[in-house]
Amino acid sequence: MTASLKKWLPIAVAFATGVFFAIQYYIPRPFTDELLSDLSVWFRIISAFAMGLGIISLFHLHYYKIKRQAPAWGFSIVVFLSLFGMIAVGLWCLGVEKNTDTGKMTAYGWLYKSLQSPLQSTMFSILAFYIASAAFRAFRAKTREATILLIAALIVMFGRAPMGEWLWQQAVPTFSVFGVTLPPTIGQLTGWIMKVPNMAAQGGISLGICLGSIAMSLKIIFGIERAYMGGSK
Amino acid sequence: MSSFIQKFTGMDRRIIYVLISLAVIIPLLLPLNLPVGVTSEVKAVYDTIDNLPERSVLFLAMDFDPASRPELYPMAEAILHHAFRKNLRVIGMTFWVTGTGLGEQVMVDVAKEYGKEYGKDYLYLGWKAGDFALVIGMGEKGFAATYPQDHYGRDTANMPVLDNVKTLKDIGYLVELAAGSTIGTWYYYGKQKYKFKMGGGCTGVMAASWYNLMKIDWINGFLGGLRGAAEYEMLINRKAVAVRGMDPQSVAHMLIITLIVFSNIVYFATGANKKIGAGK
Amino acid sequence: MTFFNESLFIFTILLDYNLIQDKKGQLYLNMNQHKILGPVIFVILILLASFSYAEAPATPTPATLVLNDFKVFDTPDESTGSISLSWEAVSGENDSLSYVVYVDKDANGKFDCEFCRFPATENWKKDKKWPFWVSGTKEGYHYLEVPILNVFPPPTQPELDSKQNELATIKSKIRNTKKNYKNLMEQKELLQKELDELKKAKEPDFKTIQEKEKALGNNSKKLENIINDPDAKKIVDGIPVPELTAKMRNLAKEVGALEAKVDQEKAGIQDRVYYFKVGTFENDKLTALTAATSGQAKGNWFFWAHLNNFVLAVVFSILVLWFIRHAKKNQNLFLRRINGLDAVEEAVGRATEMGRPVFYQTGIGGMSDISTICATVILGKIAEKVALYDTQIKVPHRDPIVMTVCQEIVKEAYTKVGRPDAYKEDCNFYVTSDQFAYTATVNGMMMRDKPAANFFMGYYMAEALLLSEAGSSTGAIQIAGTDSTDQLPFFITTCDYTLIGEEFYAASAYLSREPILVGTLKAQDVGKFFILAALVIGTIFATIRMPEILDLIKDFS
Amino acid sequence: MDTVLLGGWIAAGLTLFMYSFLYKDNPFFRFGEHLYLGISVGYGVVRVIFSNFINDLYAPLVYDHDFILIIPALLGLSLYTRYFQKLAWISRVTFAFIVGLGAGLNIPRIIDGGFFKQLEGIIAPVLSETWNFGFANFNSALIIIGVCSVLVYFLFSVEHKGAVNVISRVGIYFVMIAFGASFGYTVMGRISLLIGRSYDLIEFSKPEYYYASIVLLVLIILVLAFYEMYIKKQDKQQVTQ
Repeated sequence: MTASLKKWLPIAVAFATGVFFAIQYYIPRPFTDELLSDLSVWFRIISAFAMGLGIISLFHLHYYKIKRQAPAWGFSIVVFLSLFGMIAVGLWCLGVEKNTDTGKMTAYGWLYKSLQSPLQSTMFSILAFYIASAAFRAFRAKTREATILLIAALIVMFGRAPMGEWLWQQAVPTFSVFGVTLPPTIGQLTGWIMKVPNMAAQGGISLGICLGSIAMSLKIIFGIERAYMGGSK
Repeated sequence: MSSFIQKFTGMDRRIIYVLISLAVIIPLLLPLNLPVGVTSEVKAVYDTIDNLPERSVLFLAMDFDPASRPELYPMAEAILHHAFRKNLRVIGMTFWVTGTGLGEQVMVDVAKEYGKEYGKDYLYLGWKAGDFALVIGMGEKGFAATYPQDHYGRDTANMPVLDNVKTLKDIGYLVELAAGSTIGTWYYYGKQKYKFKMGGGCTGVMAASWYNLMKIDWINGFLGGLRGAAEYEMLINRKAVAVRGMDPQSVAHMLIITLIVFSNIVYFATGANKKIGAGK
Repeated sequence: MTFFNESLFIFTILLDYNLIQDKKGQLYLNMNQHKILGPVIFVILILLASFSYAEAPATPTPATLVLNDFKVFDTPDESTGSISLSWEAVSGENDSLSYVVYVDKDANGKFDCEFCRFPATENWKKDKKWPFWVSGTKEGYHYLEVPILNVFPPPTQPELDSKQNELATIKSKIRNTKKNYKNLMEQKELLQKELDELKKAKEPDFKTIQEKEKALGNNSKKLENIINDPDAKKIVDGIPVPELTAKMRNLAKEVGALEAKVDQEKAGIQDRVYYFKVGTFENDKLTALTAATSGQAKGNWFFWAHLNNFVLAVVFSILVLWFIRHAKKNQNLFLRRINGLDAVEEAVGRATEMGRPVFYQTGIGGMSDISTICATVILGKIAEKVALYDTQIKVPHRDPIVMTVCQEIVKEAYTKVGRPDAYKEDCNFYVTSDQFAYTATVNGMMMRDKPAANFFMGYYMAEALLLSEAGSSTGAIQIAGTDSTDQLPFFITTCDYTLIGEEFYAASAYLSREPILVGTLKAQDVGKFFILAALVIGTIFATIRMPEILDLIKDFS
Repeated sequence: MDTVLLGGWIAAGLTLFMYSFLYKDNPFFRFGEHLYLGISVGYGVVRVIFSNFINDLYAPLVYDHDFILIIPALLGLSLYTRYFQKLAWISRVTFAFIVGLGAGLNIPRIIDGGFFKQLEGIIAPVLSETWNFGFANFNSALIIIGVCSVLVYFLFSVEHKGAVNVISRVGIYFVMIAFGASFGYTVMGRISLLIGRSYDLIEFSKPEYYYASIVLLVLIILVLAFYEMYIKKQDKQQVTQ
């Protein structure tokens, strides 16, 4: 009895919630919309509880590093110090980042702003270096596909940079056929690539994704795909 | 010779990193002032704002965080300049808690320049938990009901900035500056139902797919990346951070293009393609 | 009147280029493009309008108005009590004519409640975004929606509103007073300090001082308000205020009762029959009036404009179920090769040879995102291979719920291949929810652990290139699969194999070769044929200018 | 030391720490990385406590007696049953709820917002009203051809040979153009980020910050150089041993 309950209850729950919230879209009743917005609160509460699991996992990992004195365990202490320091300061400031009357930042807000912001933006900006090195390595005309990739990338890069536009204007003479100026500017060419072939491929890929994602959703609702519950059988 | 080529094609990434940083920093210190052309999608946003009647409301959703600040902050700045010049009312808010301060900063800074009064000419709602439910709330019940208090904890109910503008249905234009997927929230829960006009701005990486959004009429135009911001700055004739950023952009682009072209020339000149060509 | 119409017609022919058809098929004059012609036409139109204005005879009593196809009906696709009116436009309408709509609860009532008045050029049915199966004929019909609750608001509503406000005030008092007080005190101190400094200066800036003093005055007024209120004072001092809480509870009860009452009233208002009369106004005089026509609002249970969506969902569900049934019978369905997935074996094998771990990432999404679910399913398949080859797998996470699910999945995978003893709980571990802190940590780990293989599955944002480029610099075999079209170019350039969009969704079926999963792939293929057909047929109808047919594949939300 | 100055030095320092990763993994980066990890988790915990637990759960429960919120609280708590072997299955109910919800919400919204919206954007007349074939028509025809061929590429149950192979090849070419173009388009955005950081670093190298960036840069380079020598020495010793 319990064995079958264990097996069927999750599947039944997935089916019921899935069908209900799919159908909700077709019911023009305000209470269903309200239900949806209430549910976002539910979600936040569940994820709040889940945060504990994350903390346990993190704690576990770094605690053992320190305990076993694994290589570079000192950095795990940095994690604990900054973690507990931040929590302590946050609690002390009652989770407020800024005093709304004075406009002054609290210690919690200050820590966040002066530590997290530069770290975050710097990590993000490393992309500038990586995109260059990825382009350098990957854009070789090895195959026909790679050549097409390379040419499209070169044209768009050229067209996006103001200097590219300017150079094109200087270097390429224009002439007029039936009142149409030819050749198009590099900016126009870039725009065309973005709006036509790019659009076509994006559209095709997106339609495929839509199909895949609907099929996946159906598989979940019908209980065909239940690997996410661990016991798939 | 062949050792040079090998060295070049297998060049240490770190050399590229150094070149890129030089390509950015040198033009920043010694500007070249290259011209910037304006694209139609940016012009569409500009025109919509430009044609709004005086005192109508521009709703500015600033859904970005410090990490995407370099691209989106100049957009917010440029759009606000334009809006305040046109004497529009502006309501700002954000879905990204980490961007709360940025949104406030840009609104207050630009408003100060034009002597605009808080509560009368502009309003900052700040961040609030609730995600799409907030959009539904603003569409159904209105701004004052969804945000009884603004970012500073002041009551929004009787603010003159909200005169005749109760819900999302009454706004003149909504501009969504997004570093993530919040445009979907605005569209599905907002525009689809309340039929306001929407435009936007996004990071460079998202721009490619935003062309698509424009085509399917989610937005009527958008600013793509720093370039979009620079174009907007050109349109409002106020050259600032974004336009200045175009010089290093050009140089870095040209550097990357040169590297790619050169590596391909080397690749073919040495017949490396024939050796590897048998592979995939 | 006819003269006016004819002249407009001639104008339309003359200015063919200026008349633009917008998406909804509505014609309008493109005044923007012709800065001179626009005003000229406008002036002429005004003149013509004023001619007809002068010609209109004054009628003392309204004549009976007979509108073609005048209908009063429940507004479709909503359930808040709204009634719709539609009628065919009277021939020869122009902007000197306006319509007026009266509503009454009684067929023989006075009809003195004017709902709205609008010029005959406004409120068209075709402006309403409706598919043809909801709207019927659209062209040339006026349309008006009457939200009954706006016309006859429930009598108890104001009382409810005021009680709700009161309740909100008390709630905010209980919850926020302490915080407000603290903030105000801080502000007071700050202002005081600033003032002192300003006054100390050699040349005091009197304007600023005045401002600061004013702010200080406001501040102390607010503080006084708090201190003078005994309840607030108690809250500030941390003394419990049971009276206030009790008051709040009572209020909450009252509000609840009132809400029920308002709901009841609303139901009463919405459910009854209403009568409408439409009149025409010319020269600010009521010229004609229809007979009273009745209508009643219904609470609808189906969104008819979403019918196409619903049909598609049902058809696709049936398709999927059918192919699954079919697949059970016919086990050998053909599947084309997907290179990236054939390489999984190679990647895991290499990791075993080199004695290095396999890194697997599930992307940025939460557990309710379909791509994350898909990524966790693929993880199960790869973990089986890892368990078989006796390699190590590491799965860093950004979402604790996804982590928990993945722990179950990996555990199950080890059990399935008969090696539950080799499973380590901490192979799935939480890093942080912050996008770039996660990236920094994982990049650091890649540099140190030098994984032999990296898998990037699920939805990614800017971190995609950061992770995959760092991974490629350590020389790992990299396989990516994502449905985020924005990031695909970066995976393509930095990874050895990339599953593009739908290939990523097909991965679990491909790897497991389970007939029922493969069956759904077949259903997806049939779906693609449907799309291809829709594209071709849609294009044909678009080309022969029959856009109504395209309603069938349009979004009407 | 005032907070602005301190903030400037910290920001400049951390920025350079993180950039040092581009050279190689090193103690500076590792310090920054671990600090960032701790700070971000700590920040998240505090946010969760105040906004999720207190605002969403505690306050409505205690002040408004909104007892329905006990259900998500129980669902949340049930996640912890996985630490007890016998009860572990209960957590699956929560997973099922979350996953089912996602799947259910997904279907109709994807059909309207993805499927229909895409089709709407793709389908356009391939001849003008006067039956001419203009540039705009050429573009819309090209888009339709592109979309169809990409879809053919994604066919899984049909062998890619003959006509199907040719069409799917065309599809792949479209995809490659799109990826190349998107890549090229993105470069600008990424460089912008670096420009943003550079502005800050330039700002922090001004006299009012006591040349923070420059001082720190030199320091970091020096320390890294010594560190490198130290490591090399150690390696040599290991080899000789």
